[in-house]
Amino acid sequence: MVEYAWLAPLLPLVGYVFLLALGRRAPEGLVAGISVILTFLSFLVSLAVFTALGSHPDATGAYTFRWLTLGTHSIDVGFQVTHLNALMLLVVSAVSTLVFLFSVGYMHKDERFSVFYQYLNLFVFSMMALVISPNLFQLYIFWEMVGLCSYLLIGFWYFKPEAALAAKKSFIVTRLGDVGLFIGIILLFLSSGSFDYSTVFQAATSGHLGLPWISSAHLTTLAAILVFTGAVGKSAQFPLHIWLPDAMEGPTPVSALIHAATMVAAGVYLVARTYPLFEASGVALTVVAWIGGITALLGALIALTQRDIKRVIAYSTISQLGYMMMGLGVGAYAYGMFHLFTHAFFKALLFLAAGSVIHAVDTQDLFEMGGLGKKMRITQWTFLFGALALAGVFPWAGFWSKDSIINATLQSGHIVLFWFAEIAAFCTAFYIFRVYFLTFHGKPKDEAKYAHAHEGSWVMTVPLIILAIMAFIAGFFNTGLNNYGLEKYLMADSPTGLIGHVYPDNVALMIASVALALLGILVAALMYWKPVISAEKLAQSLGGIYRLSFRKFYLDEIYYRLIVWTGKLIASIVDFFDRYILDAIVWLLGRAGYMGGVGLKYTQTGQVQTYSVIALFGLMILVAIAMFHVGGVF
Amino acid sequence: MGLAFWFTILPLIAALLILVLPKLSSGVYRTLALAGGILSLILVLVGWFAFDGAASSVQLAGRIPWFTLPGLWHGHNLAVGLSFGVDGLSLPLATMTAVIGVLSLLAVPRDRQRARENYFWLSLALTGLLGVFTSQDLFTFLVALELVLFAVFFLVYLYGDPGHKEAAVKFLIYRGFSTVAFMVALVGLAWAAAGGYATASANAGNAVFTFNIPALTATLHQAISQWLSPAAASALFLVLLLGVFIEEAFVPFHTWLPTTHEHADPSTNMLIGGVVTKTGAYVLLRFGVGMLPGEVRHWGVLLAVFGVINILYGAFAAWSSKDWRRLIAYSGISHMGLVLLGVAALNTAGLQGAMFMLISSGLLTALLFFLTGAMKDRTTTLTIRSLGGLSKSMPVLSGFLLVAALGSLGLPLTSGFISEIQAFIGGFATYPAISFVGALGVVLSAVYLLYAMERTTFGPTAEGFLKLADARPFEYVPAVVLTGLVLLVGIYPDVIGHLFGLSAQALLRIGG
Amino acid sequence: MALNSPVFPIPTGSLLALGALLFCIGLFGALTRRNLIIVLVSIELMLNAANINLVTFSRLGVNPSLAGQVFSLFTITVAAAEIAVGLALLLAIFRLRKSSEVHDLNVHKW
Amino acid sequence: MPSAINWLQQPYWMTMGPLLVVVITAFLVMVLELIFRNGDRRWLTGISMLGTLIALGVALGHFSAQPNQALNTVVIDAFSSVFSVLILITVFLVLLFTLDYRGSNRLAAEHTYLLLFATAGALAMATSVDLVTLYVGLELLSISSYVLVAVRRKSVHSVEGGIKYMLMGALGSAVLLYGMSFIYGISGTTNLMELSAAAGTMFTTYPSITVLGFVLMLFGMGFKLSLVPFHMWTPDAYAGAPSAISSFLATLSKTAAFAMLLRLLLFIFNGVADKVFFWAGILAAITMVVGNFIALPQRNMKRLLAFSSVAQAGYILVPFALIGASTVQDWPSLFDSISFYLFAYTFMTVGAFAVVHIVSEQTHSLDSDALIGLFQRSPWLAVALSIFMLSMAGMPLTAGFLGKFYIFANTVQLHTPWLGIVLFATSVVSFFYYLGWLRKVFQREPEGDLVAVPISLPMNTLVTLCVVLTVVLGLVPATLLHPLLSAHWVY
Repeated sequence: MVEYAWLAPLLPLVGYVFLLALGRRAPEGLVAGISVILTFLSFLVSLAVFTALGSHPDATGAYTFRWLTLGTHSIDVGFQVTHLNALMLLVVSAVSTLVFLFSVGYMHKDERFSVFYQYLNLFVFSMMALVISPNLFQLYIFWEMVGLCSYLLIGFWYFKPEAALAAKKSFIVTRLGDVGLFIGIILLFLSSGSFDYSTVFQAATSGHLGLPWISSAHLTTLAAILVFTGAVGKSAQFPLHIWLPDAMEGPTPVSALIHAATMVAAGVYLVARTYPLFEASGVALTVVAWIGGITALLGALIALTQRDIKRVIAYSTISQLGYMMMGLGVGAYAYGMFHLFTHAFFKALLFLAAGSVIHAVDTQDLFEMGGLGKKMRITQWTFLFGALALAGVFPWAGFWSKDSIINATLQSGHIVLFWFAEIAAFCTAFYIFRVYFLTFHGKPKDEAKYAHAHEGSWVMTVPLIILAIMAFIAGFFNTGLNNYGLEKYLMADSPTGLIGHVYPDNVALMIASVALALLGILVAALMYWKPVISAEKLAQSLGGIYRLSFRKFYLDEIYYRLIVWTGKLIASIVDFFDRYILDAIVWLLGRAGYMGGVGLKYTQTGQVQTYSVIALFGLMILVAIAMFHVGGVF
Repeated sequence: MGLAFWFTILPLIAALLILVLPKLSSGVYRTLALAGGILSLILVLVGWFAFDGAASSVQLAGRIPWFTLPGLWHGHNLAVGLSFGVDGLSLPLATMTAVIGVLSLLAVPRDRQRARENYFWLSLALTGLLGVFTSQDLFTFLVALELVLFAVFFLVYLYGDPGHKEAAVKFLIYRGFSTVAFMVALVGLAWAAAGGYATASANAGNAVFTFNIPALTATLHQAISQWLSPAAASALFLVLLLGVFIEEAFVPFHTWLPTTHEHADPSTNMLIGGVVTKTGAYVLLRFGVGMLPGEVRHWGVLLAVFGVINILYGAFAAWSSKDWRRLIAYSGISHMGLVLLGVAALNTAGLQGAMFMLISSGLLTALLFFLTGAMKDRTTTLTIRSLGGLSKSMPVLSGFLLVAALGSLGLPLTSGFISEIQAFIGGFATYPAISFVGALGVVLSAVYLLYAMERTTFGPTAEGFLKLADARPFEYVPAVVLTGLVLLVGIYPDVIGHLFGLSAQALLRIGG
Repeated sequence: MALNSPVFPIPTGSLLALGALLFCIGLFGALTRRNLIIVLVSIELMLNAANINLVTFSRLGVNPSLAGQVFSLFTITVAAAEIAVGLALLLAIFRLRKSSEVHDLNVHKW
Repeated sequence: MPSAINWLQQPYWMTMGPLLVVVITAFLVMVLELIFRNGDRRWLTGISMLGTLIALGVALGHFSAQPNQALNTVVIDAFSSVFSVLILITVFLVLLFTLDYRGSNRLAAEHTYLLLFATAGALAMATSVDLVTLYVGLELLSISSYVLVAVRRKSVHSVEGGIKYMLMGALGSAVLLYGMSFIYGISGTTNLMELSAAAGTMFTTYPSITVLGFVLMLFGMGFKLSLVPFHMWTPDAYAGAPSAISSFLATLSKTAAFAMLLRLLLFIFNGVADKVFFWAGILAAITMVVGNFIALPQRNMKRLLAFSSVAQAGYILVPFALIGASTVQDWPSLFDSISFYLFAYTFMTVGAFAVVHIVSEQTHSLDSDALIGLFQRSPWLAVALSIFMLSMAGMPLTAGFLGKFYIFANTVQLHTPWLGIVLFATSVVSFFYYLGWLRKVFQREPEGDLVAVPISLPMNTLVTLCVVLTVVLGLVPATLLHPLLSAHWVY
């Protein structure tokens, strides 16, 4: 079965081409039908591959053919299915199938409905191709392609200036990271002579990664960090996280699929895929861990105070991705991926639920909602499931994965990061339930909106329910109950059967974090459900901190001043130089020539004797020089 | 008689017909010019099948003796022939030239005033450009260069926005000087191969005075190894380099390019941006790397530094340019900087990247100029600030524009990316530090292109633009063809990759 | 080159000097005099300077020969023709401009 | 009477053939002109053209002839044949040109035989190897051309041009003669062949006198060739003379002067080449630079052509400067480049003057604005003018480019590339004014106020001939180069 894995990405591509052929005005039913069916098929393929790989774990070869010859080397493309890849395939295809279904309702009556599905199909294709690519080169290609799709989908409502800006911002900010990745893979290619993972890892672990100008150890660290910058950009890690919140300008299903479940996870996937490289250089791992930890905390803190429902969830995504990075950084390879797995479901769920809310009341401002619980039962309950999972309450999915990461952080002795994680965990519980209460409980703030609020059609509710179920059970894939199946499955990638470290469950810690989560929920309840504590008063009492969180630590402003502004300055300087210095010099030269001509012209006085005198001077000079030349007169 | 001869000469025949025919309706001239162009394009494509991709030698070659310059090189006679042929480097370039040539003929508006001259000069320029890439004889090569110079001058001079006449003169004088530099350097090289500029002790044993380029290449390497004085070699190379810098619009000799593009007619711009700005780099590859590899290595750092300067300068200038055409011009300059970096690297990847970049930049620039031209027909302006929301009224054109922009910012699966990464692989292999700086250009290109896109196709649509018509049927042809080629090269680069690879290795082998 | 011959007491040098003197006088006149006629005459002087040289050389030259004298005969004739044309042109311009000043030849300039 | 017979069979009749034919025609025309005083007398021109053609035939015959000489004075060698042919072709074209002057702007009838006498002088300069004949030939040419310039007795412009030309020319020839006298003095002969034998010793014994002689003669030639700084009469004379005569001055008299200069250099001074030819190089450079820059701001068409002819003379002088660096086996290529460029230059210059003449006749203005909209008024003339201009500017596939390239190749192979660089760099400058004309020619004008340009049959023939020759020399240079290749140059 594994050798047919290429079908998984191919099917969405077929869908894309087909829709492209159908044109922009194709009927919604047809478009949606084709897309959903094809993605579902590719989900089945992925499932088959996943299980097939489980049964005989050694079938993880690469299937490639030559793409371009570079001197003595050749660049190949093809596909390779490791256990990691198989897992990603499964997640991607599953979530996308559900999102495709959901979008049928959400994008209903949008004039570019077909285009929307074209982009989505293209995205799913690129994402899957990225996941199963056998070498860094192909990975980079589809890395950029998913970036493109994200750009297109964020800017889907192109007529909204915010959307246009957000799209541009997302592309450029991620591009900043991609340059790192770009240079990184070039350096790896030059030093190891190939883009293939195996060859690179070989060279890295055996210390043959040197170049004339740099030693192997340093190059490994350098390359690893460069590759990581790519992940930082894509996974919206600090300091390149600023694009993700703005990306919420796109349609909500897009946020669910691309900016929660799949594409933003690509960064985590990349680090996991190139894990041997990071392991070969301790420094790089530490960097990953710290960046992850900081991001987790930062995201959670900012999420506390946002008013826009999607932005809250976006920041929570950032923070959760931080958890994953931290997990990988502290060596908990399996746990990081485990969290990626669970997070994909409950975060997609949260977004879709939020989407269904927005669809109902078409506002995103939390403080214009409220009391929607009565009108939208299913949405409410599913959202609650998602929230509990995110908050990490036993036995929901998030609990298992997040807790194992925190556990690993503690065990591996990163105390500071451990506290970051715990604080973040508390905040997480608080902010998500803040959203929950503000949306579904209390009194409706805006009667008009409340009036026409209603539950969406089955196409929207069914995915919610399925995801809710997943959000509940996904955690059990890696518990004692199934003898830690997932991590074993993932570990099968390495011959030694161990990548990074795994740690035994730590019951005390589990209880502690659940308590922490419940505390967070309680606080949220007291502030927004049964208002015992007034949120406003609290905000005023710790004004500075509140504003800091509300204004996202002013990072956007700082970046604008620091980077954009300098760039524009240089640009205008160059422009000035170009127009008023270089071009002016050229112009002057031309002018000078012409003026010389004019000057000469006025030697033609019309006086024949002047002519003769000038001629005679010429003669004199000639004679003089000639005489001197032949040495003296007579 | 070689195929190369015919597809080079066909547009010229068309041009002569246009010249001698009595006054007719412009349609006739259009048909003639197109016939010439398309026929030569067909022959080029036939050439792809006749061409043996496994050999890096000159093929499809043919030579008609033209005349003899008596008594040059101490009483010997220098035979000059109409000698054309293609190798792995020039075949793709010739193909690109033919394609863009035909498309720019198509892009000439049907209601053009004085269509006759337009088609005449355009066909002449086409022959010249094909000749530049296919000449196997120095004299024909120089003739072709001069033809391009004059033909394009008239194209810019006769058609365009206010200010195009001054731009034309600027173009003429600049490129005139570069042509002179080439003439000096190339004839100098021929002379050096004939035993000129010999060091005192050396004996130019088997020196012959020939203008035949392959023979010249061969003898030159003897010359360099045996008798040519290093000082003379450096001097010749520097003169050649000066020519390349002016011809290729490298900073600081670039100011003619934005001026010309800003004022010239779209069809002319397609030709200039697509092909005319590639001849210089071709000269650098064919005569610089091919004949004086030692010098290229010796001046490598200089080349690489200038390459990076061009990348960044072009990018920043593009960022701050107010007009689409200026922006495209500067992004072209930025691309060509990458070519310089690749050549300076002097390894397979670098050269191959440079060659790819010639094709890629050619196609993309032509596409961009075509699309912006089509937009200008409707919006009557290309000032970026005054545009906006064009996706609403012309989704198709905007879509193509987006593809073109993404291509030239080096998005994978477009030709831009494959050129970029190869050039950088080459660059990092030889000059890591310099290339690190150059890599900044990858971000900057995204910045300025997406900025322009955001201002053009995204955002709310201005009242005036709501009713504008989208692409007309005949406008699909150039857009689709060029986009198709960009994607083809991007998705399966080996179509030209194996040719370029062989040529690059051949050049390097010569370099030793 | 002081090359004295026993027959003629006059040294060649002085003859050449005479020629040079005449030449310079003629040149000076041609360049400075206002009146066309004088200018023409000065040009005659220069031609005659050349003649003196020729004749001198034909008698006292390095290897004397008649060619010089023949040459000078030709020169005289040519000079005559030149002057004839010159005067004709002078008359023509005088008719048109009522002046024979060199300065008045200023229709063509720049 | 046998003695008479073999007197008639002397080879020198054949040797001096072209010269004699021209002279006889000239006298014939003069006599006829005296007899038939009235009516349209253009048939005289016809006769002259016939004579020219016969002479041309004879001269062409010389190509095949073995080099020989008559009376130690006149020689046949490739050198003389080539230049005679060129001179005769030129005068034929000029005569064709003069046919256009009729009716009100008829030229005084003398111009016909004056042209022929001038041609005779030119032929003498090209063929004779004796200082005396060279000088007489030069004077014959000059004096006739003084009169020709002033041929419009009633026009101040014409007469003033004539006088200026005359004064400068006389000055020049006086100095030239003075220089010749020195050369004669230290060699004791006027025959070039003996001189060339004596040249070596001459220079070793009296270096400075030889060089002085050379410089003085160069000065004299410089006037005829209008090299900078001896060029200043050129625009005035050209602007003053009727266009036909201007074209005559620009082409024929320069050709002859170049022939004479080359002759003198080769026979007398080639022994001291490296000492003296350098100055020719300097002169050439100055001439190219000044000639091209001074032409930039010109608006008067004929003055501009005058300056352009100055610049072109500079180009042609380059190979002369190269003789110094050359060995005998390089000479053929130098001669070829000189003569090829002279041919090309003749055709494009005469053609350009012809077009300018037609246009100015119609618009009664010599300002280059008269060209505006020419393409609409007369496409054929416009195209022709463009071809001449592009050829002068050095556009490929025209004669001018190949000529320049050939000269350039010579500079490179003879180790004076700087001259070649100056040549091409200045010709880039010249683009500006040559193409400046074309800009006016192709400028669009409102259809209303446009009158088609009338063009007489002779002019049409002339322009066509020039166009054809310019293009043919550009496209198929072999037509001229290969005969040159087969010619054996040195006597």
